[in-house]
Amino acid sequence: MKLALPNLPEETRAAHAAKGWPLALAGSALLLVSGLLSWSYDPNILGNISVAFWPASLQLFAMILGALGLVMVLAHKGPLARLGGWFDTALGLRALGTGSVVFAVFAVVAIAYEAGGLVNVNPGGWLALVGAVLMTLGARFLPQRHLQNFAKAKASPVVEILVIVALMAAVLFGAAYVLGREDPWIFVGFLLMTGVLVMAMARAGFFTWFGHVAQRNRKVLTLAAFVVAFLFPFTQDGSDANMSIATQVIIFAATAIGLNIVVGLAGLLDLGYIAFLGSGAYVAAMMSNAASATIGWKPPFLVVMLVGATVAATLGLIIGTPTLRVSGDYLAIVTLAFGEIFRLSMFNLDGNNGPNLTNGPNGIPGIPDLNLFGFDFGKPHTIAGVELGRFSNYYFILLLLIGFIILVFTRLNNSRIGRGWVAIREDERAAEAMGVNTFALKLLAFAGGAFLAGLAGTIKAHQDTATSPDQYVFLESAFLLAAVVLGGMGTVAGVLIGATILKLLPEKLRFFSEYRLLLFGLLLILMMRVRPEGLIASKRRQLEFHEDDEKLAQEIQADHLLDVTPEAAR
Amino acid sequence: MPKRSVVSVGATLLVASMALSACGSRGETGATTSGGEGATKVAKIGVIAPLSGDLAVLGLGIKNSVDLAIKQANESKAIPGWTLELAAEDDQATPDVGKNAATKLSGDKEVIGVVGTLNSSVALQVQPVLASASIVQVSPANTGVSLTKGEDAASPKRPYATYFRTCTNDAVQGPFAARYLYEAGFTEVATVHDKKAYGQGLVAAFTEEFEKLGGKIVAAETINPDEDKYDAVVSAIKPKAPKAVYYGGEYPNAGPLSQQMKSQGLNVPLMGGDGIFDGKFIELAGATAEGDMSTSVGAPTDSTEAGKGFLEQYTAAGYTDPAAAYGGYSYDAANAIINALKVSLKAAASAEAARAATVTELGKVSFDGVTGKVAFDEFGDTTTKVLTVYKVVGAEWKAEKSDTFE
Amino acid sequence: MTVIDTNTQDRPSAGPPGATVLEAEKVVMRFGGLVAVNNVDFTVHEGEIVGLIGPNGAGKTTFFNCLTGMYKPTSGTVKFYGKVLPPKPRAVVKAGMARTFQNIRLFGNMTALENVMVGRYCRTSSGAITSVLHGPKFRREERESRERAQELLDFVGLGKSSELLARNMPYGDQRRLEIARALATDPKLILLDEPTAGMNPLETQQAMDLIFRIRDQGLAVVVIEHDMRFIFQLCDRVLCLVRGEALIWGTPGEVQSDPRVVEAYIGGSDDDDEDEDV
Amino acid sequence: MEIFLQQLVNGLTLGSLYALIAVGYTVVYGIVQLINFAHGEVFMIGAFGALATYLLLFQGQTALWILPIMMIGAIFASVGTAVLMERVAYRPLRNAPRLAPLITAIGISVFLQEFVRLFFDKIPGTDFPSAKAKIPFPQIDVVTGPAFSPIEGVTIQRAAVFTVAMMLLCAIGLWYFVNRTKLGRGMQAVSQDPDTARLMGINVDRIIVVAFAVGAALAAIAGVAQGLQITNINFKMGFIAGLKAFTAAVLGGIGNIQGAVVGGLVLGMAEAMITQYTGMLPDPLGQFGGSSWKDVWAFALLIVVLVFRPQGLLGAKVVDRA
Repeated sequence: MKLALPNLPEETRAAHAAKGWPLALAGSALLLVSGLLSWSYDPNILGNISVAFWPASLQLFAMILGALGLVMVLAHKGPLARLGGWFDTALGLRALGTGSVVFAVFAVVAIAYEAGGLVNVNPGGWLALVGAVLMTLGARFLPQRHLQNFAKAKASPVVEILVIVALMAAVLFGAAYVLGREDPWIFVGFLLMTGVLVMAMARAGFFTWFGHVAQRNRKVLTLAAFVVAFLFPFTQDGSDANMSIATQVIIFAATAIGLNIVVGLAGLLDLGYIAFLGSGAYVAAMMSNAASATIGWKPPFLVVMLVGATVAATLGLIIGTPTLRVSGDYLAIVTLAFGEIFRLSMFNLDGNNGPNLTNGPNGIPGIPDLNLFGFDFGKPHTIAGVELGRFSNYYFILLLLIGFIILVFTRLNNSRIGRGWVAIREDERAAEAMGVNTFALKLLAFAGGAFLAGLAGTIKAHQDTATSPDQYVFLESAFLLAAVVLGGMGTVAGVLIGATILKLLPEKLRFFSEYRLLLFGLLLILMMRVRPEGLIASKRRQLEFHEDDEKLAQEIQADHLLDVTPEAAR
Repeated sequence: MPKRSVVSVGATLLVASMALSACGSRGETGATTSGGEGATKVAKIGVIAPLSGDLAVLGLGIKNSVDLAIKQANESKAIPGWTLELAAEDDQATPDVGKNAATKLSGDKEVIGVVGTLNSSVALQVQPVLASASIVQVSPANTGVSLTKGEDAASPKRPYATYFRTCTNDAVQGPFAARYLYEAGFTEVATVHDKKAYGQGLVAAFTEEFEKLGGKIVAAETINPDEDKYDAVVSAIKPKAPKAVYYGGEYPNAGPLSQQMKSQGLNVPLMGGDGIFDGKFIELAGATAEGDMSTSVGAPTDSTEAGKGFLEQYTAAGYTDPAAAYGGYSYDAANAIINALKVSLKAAASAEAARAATVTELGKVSFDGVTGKVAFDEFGDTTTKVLTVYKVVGAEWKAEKSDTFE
Repeated sequence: MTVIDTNTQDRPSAGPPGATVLEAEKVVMRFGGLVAVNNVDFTVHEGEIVGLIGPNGAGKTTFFNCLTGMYKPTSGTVKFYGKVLPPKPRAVVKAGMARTFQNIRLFGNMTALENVMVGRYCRTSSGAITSVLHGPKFRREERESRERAQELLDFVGLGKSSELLARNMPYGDQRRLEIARALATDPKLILLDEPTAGMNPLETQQAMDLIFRIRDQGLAVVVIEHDMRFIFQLCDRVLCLVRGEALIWGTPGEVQSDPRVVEAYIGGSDDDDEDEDV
Repeated sequence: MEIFLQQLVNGLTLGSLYALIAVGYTVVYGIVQLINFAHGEVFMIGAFGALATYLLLFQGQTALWILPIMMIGAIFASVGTAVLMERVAYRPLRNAPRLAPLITAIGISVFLQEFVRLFFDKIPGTDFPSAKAKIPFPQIDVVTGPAFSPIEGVTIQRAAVFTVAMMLLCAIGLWYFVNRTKLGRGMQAVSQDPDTARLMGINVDRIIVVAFAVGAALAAIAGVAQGLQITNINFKMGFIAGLKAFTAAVLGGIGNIQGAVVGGLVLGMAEAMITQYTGMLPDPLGQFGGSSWKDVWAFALLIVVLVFRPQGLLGAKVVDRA
């Protein structure tokens, strides 16, 4: 994860320490100012970056980077020094500087590519590059700080809540902004900027502090996150295109969290998990009012949801029974085989081979929209002057669903059942010797995960308006597993991020859709090599994947210590 | 890690841009006209087709043909006061992706009609999205019967009033093949299909007509399209000694099936629908494909004057990809929409406002297109039912017989 | 290890032996042709500390596993309070028999407190639904588990390490944590497999005190140990196993003075370490 | 009776193919306890390697002598891929938790499929067809061509004879390699006890590479056989074939080379017979038979074996894969 530049030797740094601060200041200022200048002659590219004093897209991003740089420089020494006592501004600035150089180079390339040659880059663009380079240089000369323990940093609760709200607002605004970008260059540019910002703030220690804040204000954070998610459709200006993607992301994420119970908590690998989503969807389809629905019974949707989830959970129990005798790789293969059996059965149960339940490869099309308590999900509704289309309607119900699933996940995780799962994952025989009912717990993990996926499936069927066997192939299970692994096993936030990356990027970056799977395969291989615990790993998992990493163990221990005195820790 | 890769990608791009800059020149703009003619309003015709992946050849042919029709309409100022634009979306031949594409198009207030899709399965998901926005959809290639007649074959009911198609459907193609085979003396036939809507529907229609004529279906088998080996099916059919095999499905399976039939000693011709009418079929079936047959909708595009004229214009317009199997139908589909727009846009304030009127007008369209007469019946199906039988002769498809069905 | 001249007088005295807790009769355990445990009788009474000694490879741990349901004996019976328990570790724990392991088997990536709370698993019963709903039963059980676990950590002297990850704890603490985890199952009998292995004399002394304190809570204790001095100071009665057979079964004094014990130890000391933990 | 004989022939052919691929799973598993999920893709790349060799050197020719050269090309491609994946992806993970190599294997599998799909026609200096659709496999005199019929009602494809013959040849070769060569004995030693083997001066890393290479070579031959038999190849052909071959390896007892061969033949035979005879059962049971359900039955068999007899028919090196 570290940027590749080597650190300067201490002597060199000490010799030039005085130059560091002004250099970094100048760099940040230049970066900030560059956004106000014209970056290109061509008004038609990248959202018009040709006009001075009217920053757009990439210019705006550069200014944001510059602004953060300025704050960090001033916090290092200057009016914001009180802040600098807590955060490692030197490390942060180094990351920010290097990231900004990457960003500026990217911007220059983007302009050259779009407008046809480097000659089309105006001074503003070059200035940004110069500023970024200066900032990097300056930051390299800055001495590192001795930091205070964040555990003791008690800002006033109001400030803490304000920070949470600000961060959430930034997330909402950022999401709305980036989803509105059609131009892939701007899209990638924004992601790049976000990445640099996050990296710089992480290196400065902001997120460590924020972690403590989040711990103290968990309820506020959860509430804020849901409010942001709830407000999201209102930022879409009546357009349903992004909402369609958003609903898919949520369904995917909800299923992945269910899988996370099985894989992340209980440590059982399931390669056929998509079958549970599929069984929920098929049950809903078969009991819907679609013309080719195969079951005559048409109960209200809430009953259908329960039936679908129960069917999925039953399948989960069946798939779980071999865990009595097999585990590890063999279990993975058993689940894979179950997944294939599910798909082939859906494929075959069409009246030609076996009873007609699923309509075979054609699936069940024309599933009507949901209608709950008189609320028609197919029709647009206008709320607070904003028209919310069909997918927004589904978005809200899915939001409720994923909220429920997250609740189930976290509460189970923090109960005797969750502890039992982790114990099984750690040492199954010891867990059993301590009186943990390992088999029942493993079954519960499978059935519980399947139940949640089944719930998601019933809604998915209506949202998709059709189900067919080719939606539930092995690759989808692999994608789910990848979301869990990529984001971080055993954590909710990680899975949400993993799911978003895996579903959103291919949609937005259509130009690489051809290479989507290739990159996916590569990503899996590289992740396992470089960061097997995922982007946001639960600390526990991180340890498992780095058995020998003593330093990390110490860090985590320190985190756990909090208020424990050194004597007790020995 | 992501960062490092960005660095390396960035470096590569930098080098590439240096190379570009050598031939780049200041002020060279990649964008098209913005403003300019001033007073005209814009209406967009969308395309949803596979522009990447296995079926991209067919999809690009559709897109280019629609583009050609739009360009010609703009040149001749077919709709005074309006400029037409193309909005093409890739569906990757996948229902989910197609649905997203449709959602995107229906969110664009300037889109008034869509040509597409290629696959019936994608159409099933695209139909409801476009219908809810009253955007007219004309498919040049869907042959699934249920798209226009609903799921229940006994009492046909049109599911979406916004959906039309310029090609005939399987309910016509199957019986057409049945008559041809029966008349050619193949009175005992085995059927095989891939269980998909297209193949199953085709075989069902074929079987009904064939038995009505007095022919005998000696075996009815299915295959799994994901599989490559059909020895189980061939072993099952062979003892029944059919005189021909009728296959419902597409060429990726039909080619190997034909080859494996013959290498296992079942030396009878294989016949299929337009799904196997492709050069790739002959390539896959190998030397033993000689004598295999297929039906396809319409007369061969290069067999009529109008069709030849279209192909000439297409080539002249400089498209690098061929018009492919559905070019003519796509061109006609686009022109059908344009004809409807001539009326519906006349007094309209915006494209969005004219959407509903366009649906009504499209139902009334009638003109001579490059594939024959273009007009729609009460279900949105084309009224023209010309079909052609092709046969593999000398490793090429040769038109055998063109006829109007009923 | 061969020095067996231990003073056995100043150990805190146990009360009069109570009811029979565990009774093993003619236990035989065969693995294929190998007879690991042969015809061993064994009893433990309430409030008693019983030692199990023997040279390496004598079958001590195998016998242990027979008692705790890890293995099903080939023949013979094991009765716990007069009842034969099903050979399932879980049922054995539930009945009130808990154990530790020769090679520490903690849940390394859980905190000390969580480790002990896992021990409470079999004494709590909130299901998935109660857990999700945070029903009153769940909250009560969770609170009680937490309190009990903290109490046990205090009891074994780890009260201040409750938030440490088990894998990061010093070796001696891990041993004590394992004992706390076993105690969390509310056992009537606790079986300790080499609780002082690898400990320095001070830690060994602390472990002994801990075992006495456990006994004083009214539990019966069975200890496997190599350290003779430790065993003879600690135990009320001692069973010496050699090659799977009971060599002698009596008070520390009797065992200590038996010449065969010394001989067995000298003769068997070059065997490989027994590594058949579970 | 003819039907039975015909299915026997079909089953034997199918089984030989499975056996050839299954050896790759079993050899690698026997030595590093790794389920090389991407082995199916090695098989697929073998077929493409043979095709590429043909297209580069012999386009349009059909003489029999071309076949051995195609096979060398196939082996070259497969072994190269397998050794590369071991070196780049698996070796760094040798001491990682078990989840890591398994996920890596899925990644490799997807990557290789896509790599072939996207880039087969873009290899510089060649004029290969796009691999996005099925590609016809070259037809070679003698081994392809009209089937013959020794008994009335039973036809045997020439390519089927080739497949079975290659399987027998490979089985004998493999037996000789494992039991009579130094490398082979080294492999046996490592699979018994890697640590001791290392102490005895055996280069364990090298042995592991050899295991991957041997498995890949056999998979390559299977790839050629498959191409000749069904006359076309595609980038997806490795997934199901790999899964079936894995089933075969487990069926025979994973880690056991004879087991892989026996397991392959048993599975092939079972599939052919299930296809034929379950379809003949009276309704409603008969509905669940025939070729549509044969994969379901094969996977069900896999589960049953894994659950009730994880050591397989002939017994595996590791009995309890806990």
